[in-house]
Amino acid sequence: MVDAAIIITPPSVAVSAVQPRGAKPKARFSGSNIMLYGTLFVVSVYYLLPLWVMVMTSLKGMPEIRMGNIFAPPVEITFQPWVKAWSEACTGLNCDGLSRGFWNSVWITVPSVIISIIVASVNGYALVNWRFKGSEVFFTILIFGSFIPYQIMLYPIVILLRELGIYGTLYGLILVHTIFGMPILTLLFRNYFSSLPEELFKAARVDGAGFWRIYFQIMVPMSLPIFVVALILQITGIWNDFLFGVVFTKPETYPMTVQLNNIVNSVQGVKEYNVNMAATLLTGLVPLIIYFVSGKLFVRGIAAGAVKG
Amino acid sequence: MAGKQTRTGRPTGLRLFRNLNAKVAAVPMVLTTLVVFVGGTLWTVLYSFTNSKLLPRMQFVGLDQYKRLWSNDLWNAAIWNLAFYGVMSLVFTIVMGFVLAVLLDQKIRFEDTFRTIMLYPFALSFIVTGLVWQWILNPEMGIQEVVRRMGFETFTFDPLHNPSTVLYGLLIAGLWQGTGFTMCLMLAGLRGIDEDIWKAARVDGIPKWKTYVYVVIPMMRPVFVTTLVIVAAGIIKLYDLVVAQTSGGPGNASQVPAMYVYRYMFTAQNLGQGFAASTMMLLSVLIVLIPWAYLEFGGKKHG
Amino acid sequence: MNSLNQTATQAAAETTAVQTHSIQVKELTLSFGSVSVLKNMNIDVAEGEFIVLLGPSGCGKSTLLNCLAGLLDITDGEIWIKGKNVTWAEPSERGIGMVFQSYALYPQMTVRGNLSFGLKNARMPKDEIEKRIARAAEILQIEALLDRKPAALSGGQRQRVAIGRALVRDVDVFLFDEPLSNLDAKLRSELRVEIKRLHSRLNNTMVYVTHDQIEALTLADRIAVMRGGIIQQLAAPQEIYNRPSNLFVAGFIGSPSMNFLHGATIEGGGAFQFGRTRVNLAGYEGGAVLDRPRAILGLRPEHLHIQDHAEPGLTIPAVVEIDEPMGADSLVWLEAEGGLKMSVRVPVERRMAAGTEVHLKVDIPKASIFDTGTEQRV
Amino acid sequence: MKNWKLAAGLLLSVALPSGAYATDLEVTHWWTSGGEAAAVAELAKAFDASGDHWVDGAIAGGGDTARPVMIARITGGDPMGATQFNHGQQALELVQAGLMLDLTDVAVANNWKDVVNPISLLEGCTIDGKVYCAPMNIHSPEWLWINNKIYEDLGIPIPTNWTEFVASAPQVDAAGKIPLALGRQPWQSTLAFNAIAVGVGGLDLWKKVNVDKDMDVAAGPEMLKVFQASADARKLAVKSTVQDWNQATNMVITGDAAGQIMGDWAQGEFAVAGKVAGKDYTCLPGLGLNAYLSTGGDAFYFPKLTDPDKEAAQKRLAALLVSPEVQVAFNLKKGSLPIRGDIDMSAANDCMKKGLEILKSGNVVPAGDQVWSPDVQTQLGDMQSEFWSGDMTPEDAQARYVEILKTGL
Repeated sequence: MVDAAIIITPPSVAVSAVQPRGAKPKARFSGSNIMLYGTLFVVSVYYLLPLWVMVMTSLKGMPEIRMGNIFAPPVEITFQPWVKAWSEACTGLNCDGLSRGFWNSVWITVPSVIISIIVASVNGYALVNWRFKGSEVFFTILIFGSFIPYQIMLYPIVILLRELGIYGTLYGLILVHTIFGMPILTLLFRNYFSSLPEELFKAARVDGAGFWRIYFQIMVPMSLPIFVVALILQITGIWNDFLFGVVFTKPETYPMTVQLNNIVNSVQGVKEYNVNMAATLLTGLVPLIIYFVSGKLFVRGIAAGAVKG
Repeated sequence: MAGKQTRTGRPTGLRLFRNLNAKVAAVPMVLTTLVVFVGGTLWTVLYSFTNSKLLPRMQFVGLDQYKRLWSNDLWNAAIWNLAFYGVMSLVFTIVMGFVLAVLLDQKIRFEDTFRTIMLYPFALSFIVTGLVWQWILNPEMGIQEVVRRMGFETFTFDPLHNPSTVLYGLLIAGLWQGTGFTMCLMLAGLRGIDEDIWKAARVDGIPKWKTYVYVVIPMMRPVFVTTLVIVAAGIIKLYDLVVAQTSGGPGNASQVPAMYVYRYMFTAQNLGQGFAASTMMLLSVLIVLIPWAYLEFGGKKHG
Repeated sequence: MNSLNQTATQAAAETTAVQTHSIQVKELTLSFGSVSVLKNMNIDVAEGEFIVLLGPSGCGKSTLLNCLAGLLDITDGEIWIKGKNVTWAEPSERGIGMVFQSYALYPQMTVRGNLSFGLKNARMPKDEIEKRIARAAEILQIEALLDRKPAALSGGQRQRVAIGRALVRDVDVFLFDEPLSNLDAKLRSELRVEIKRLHSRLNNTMVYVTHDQIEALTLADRIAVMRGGIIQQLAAPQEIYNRPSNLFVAGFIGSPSMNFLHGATIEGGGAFQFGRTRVNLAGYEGGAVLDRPRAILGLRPEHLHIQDHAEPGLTIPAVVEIDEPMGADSLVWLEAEGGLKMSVRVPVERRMAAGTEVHLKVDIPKASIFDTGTEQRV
Repeated sequence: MKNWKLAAGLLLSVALPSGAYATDLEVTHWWTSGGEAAAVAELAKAFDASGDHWVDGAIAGGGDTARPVMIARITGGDPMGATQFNHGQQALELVQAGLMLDLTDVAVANNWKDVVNPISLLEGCTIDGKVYCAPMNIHSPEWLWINNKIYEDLGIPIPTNWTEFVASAPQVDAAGKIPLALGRQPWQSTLAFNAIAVGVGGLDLWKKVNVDKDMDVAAGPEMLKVFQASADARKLAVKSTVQDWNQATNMVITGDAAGQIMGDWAQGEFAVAGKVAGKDYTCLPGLGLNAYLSTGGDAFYFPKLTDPDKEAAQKRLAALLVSPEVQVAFNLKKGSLPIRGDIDMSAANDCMKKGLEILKSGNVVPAGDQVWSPDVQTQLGDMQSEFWSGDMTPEDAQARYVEILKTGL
């Protein structure tokens, strides 16, 4: 995952932010319009090509793959690769495909997403409205932390989890995702909360609301767009995670990405590209669906505050 | 709440307990920063001066690991590869992201559709990205073969198996995955610009492209800075994509520092060497971040 | 600086001597790191008094209000409200209500929800909440809006709800933080009157922050003029207008601002000399003028009168540049000796042609004299 | 669990706590290719049949991918029941740190000292007089695998050694086939180089460099010849772009490539594809030049667990892995050689028999894994990978080779 350090600022522009602002194009069939849509079309081909190849390949049989080209639609559609990828592909002795990994991924993703978002949003809120001595220092370190390559932290984390006695457990993995999601999400929430009018917070304090009441009754209801952005980022990020999944789980609890890697790399005889592509699509299905369904909310969430440095 | 009872006098000792809930809520963050980020980093730096092999152990060897690191061709190749990929990726991501955002900002039809098309790769992991592009760029079945079958027998397009082009092959995949997100940020930035600017430019008769170059881009400086930092941070971490697409090959032509770190820590069972390489990566992160932090937070205190 | 504060404290002590204190600020200091924002402040506010904190932006007036509300922790000093030391009390425990510039209504709650939020936090019984909301709604005439969300209200309505939120708390002290700044001119003057009416009806203590001197002059029992985290003068509006205690207050209050003539006092304080012009200071209402080599004579536009003949020692020669009719009266801009620009208020029917040479008669009893070095009124 | 009693009888020699059966043991390994998976299935079958339960923890992507995970889990305090490592230095520190189970009692009870052949394999498991691993098989990497059909189609004799193979390459190339299949992972480049070193350079050279660690010889003219031979070999493999070893093997099986330098495990792939040794393909140990093989192998290590039931099961598994039945079943499937000389391998095919013969004659040398640390191995891999994929001169390569070896002295 790319680090999605989106920096969100005032929602005041939210309403207009989804409207195009650029200069108006001229007449419908003008030269510049043809250029515009032509360019967009070519760009779209670049973006869609891999998806097309994945879907088409996953629907072909192996003989057809060897004979035909990868861009051609299947002559004879077969769902066998999907069936195999889902429930039959082998890694070592386990021949139950991705199906097991799917539920493992769900069990890992759901609590990790929820906990990491709660922790990070409370962090952001505390950083904006309840500053304490040194809070900015911690925040700065946190931001620096978001740029540290994970490999560097891997060994210390192994030691940390061992000392806590939660290595190899779901708790351990949730903790890891919470820790590594914290910098970006905290930044996200901090910037969003700081864009909310400070006077609202003051008014609530005069009204006698405390830390948690302000958080739950004032801040959270006003922060839907940023929660959506955080939710989408975390679900895709954690679902797609490979490194932590492979290091901090064991075979029974491998997430889908690890099983995908196992299936793709367990070549037995020839590489079964169709099964690999089906497995790849199956693994990417959850984040893909989320983007296709709520992509607009995501874009809106980012636009809801425009971006600042 | 901490401040329940009205206090009289100077509660110097009680100050610690004011806003207790806020402080309790910040405990996870404080622990994460201190224990994981600061502690973990210091630990890594400390052990980079040892000759730890499979397990960390305190046997200091001074700068030996660093000397070996910088005399290692693989490491030098990895640094050079990353620098090349990084510059190309930064330039292309930002230019493409901006141009696409501008295109989408022309009051076009089907904007949502185009936006979704450009953004969906961002939902896919680098592992998937690497695999599918490896497949498309595969000379026996991918683009090369398809073009050849169309009659261009000598057409050659096999970037992944040529040391001098493999980084472009990675770039094609990396840009595919990441530009959509950059486009989103840029689009948000474009739409944050006051519409009156456009009106003023039209009244003044300034051509569209000039308005973008001389007015809009300077106004979007913060967005560019943010994007730059995000992309740069991603580049330094570059790992999964390379592993999935080329495994660092052919030869060492697409090795990157993160791979070197992982390889020496675990495969070579030479933790000291891996930690030394990590420390160098960390240094490069600081080199990227400090100018940014200076730009961002330098001038405005208590603003 | 100390003398300044002393003056302020003394003035406060004089006017409030017989009344009970509602708010007392003692030696309040606030600093962020090495930057001190509020310096050694002392204010006593009487029960039922309407105090306006006035000053340019960045002077610390809103900061002071936030300290009173308990939204900022002070560095040193004490705050007492209604005879209780509330220096470290939570905002909600100080017996205050607060109205904000941006209204600060909770967007996701209805008007009713906004009004009841604080009361619910205080675990007040439901029927009591209802009663209070009904009363506040009646006073502010927002009964019809109770079930709307803030987004569906106009600016003026929002501000009423914001006031209502302070009102339902049934507290003795209201704090207003530039409550009218976001409204257009007409609404602003309407609501200004309404706040005044509210004050006379409820008769509770109000501390009101503004940078608008009209609001200050019309609303306040006393005005505290602030600059750089220091109270420059704390006194009744007329006192501030007529006898500004220093150059800053003199220049800040009044529109257009006071004319300042730079010169010297001579003859043991009997006259003021600037350039070749000499003005007798007989009748000046102030302290001992003495001989000061550098002094400033401050004259408000309405304290100068245009006449066509010179009276030595009483008039200043000047040439008319522009006249600005302003409806009720007219403002004449003139140039005096040494290129000094001066403004004079005249009846609107009196038109002055540019270039006319005139003489300005000085109303010395209304004038102010400042020492250039200390900037204090003498 | 039909074979419960039978299995129990089999394992009577191990001191067993009574009633501790049916224990789950998670076993991690990186055997995921077709032949390997079939071989693992034999192990699991035998273990399950003995009343316990084999929980398979295969990690795909080869040892370089799997080992970090295994080590992280052992050091992280969440060890598996048993794990594959190569003999030698890979697990040395884990043993020294006291994280591994001492198997000495199992070894003594089952008389491993007398049955394990060559004894160096057991020595690889022995640290300070205690046995810490159960050797599983013997691998020899110095084999050349040749597709017979290509040569039959070309009408030229099937090469009988590396020299002939190189000589025939132009004709193979002209026929549109790739002369040499080579997977592009560092360890495969190293393997090819070492095979050429043993084959072209000979036993003495190998021993002087790798066992005596004589750096003058490593930098000498004889070693340069090996590098020159490797430089010739890399030309034959230019068109081979696959990553995994078994993909390269598959090229030989399907006739896309004429030959591959790969270890004896390649045989498993030929077997899975239904190919017959001697008829469909030819195997040349020591590249057909020197009938010497360097032997390394896989072994199972057993991390220390707190549960005494699990520990007992670990010891049962260790004994089982070395038992004659399992050795036969496993190695026949995997194509590797068994670690005991006292068992009947008459079912072995042509290639395996060649290997067994060499083993019997004692023409073996220790493998790189055993004599060099993983650190050196990794550096060599990186260097060889660059050498085999680029245009580094043999002289440059040799200079760096020596430099790397020196870091391991």
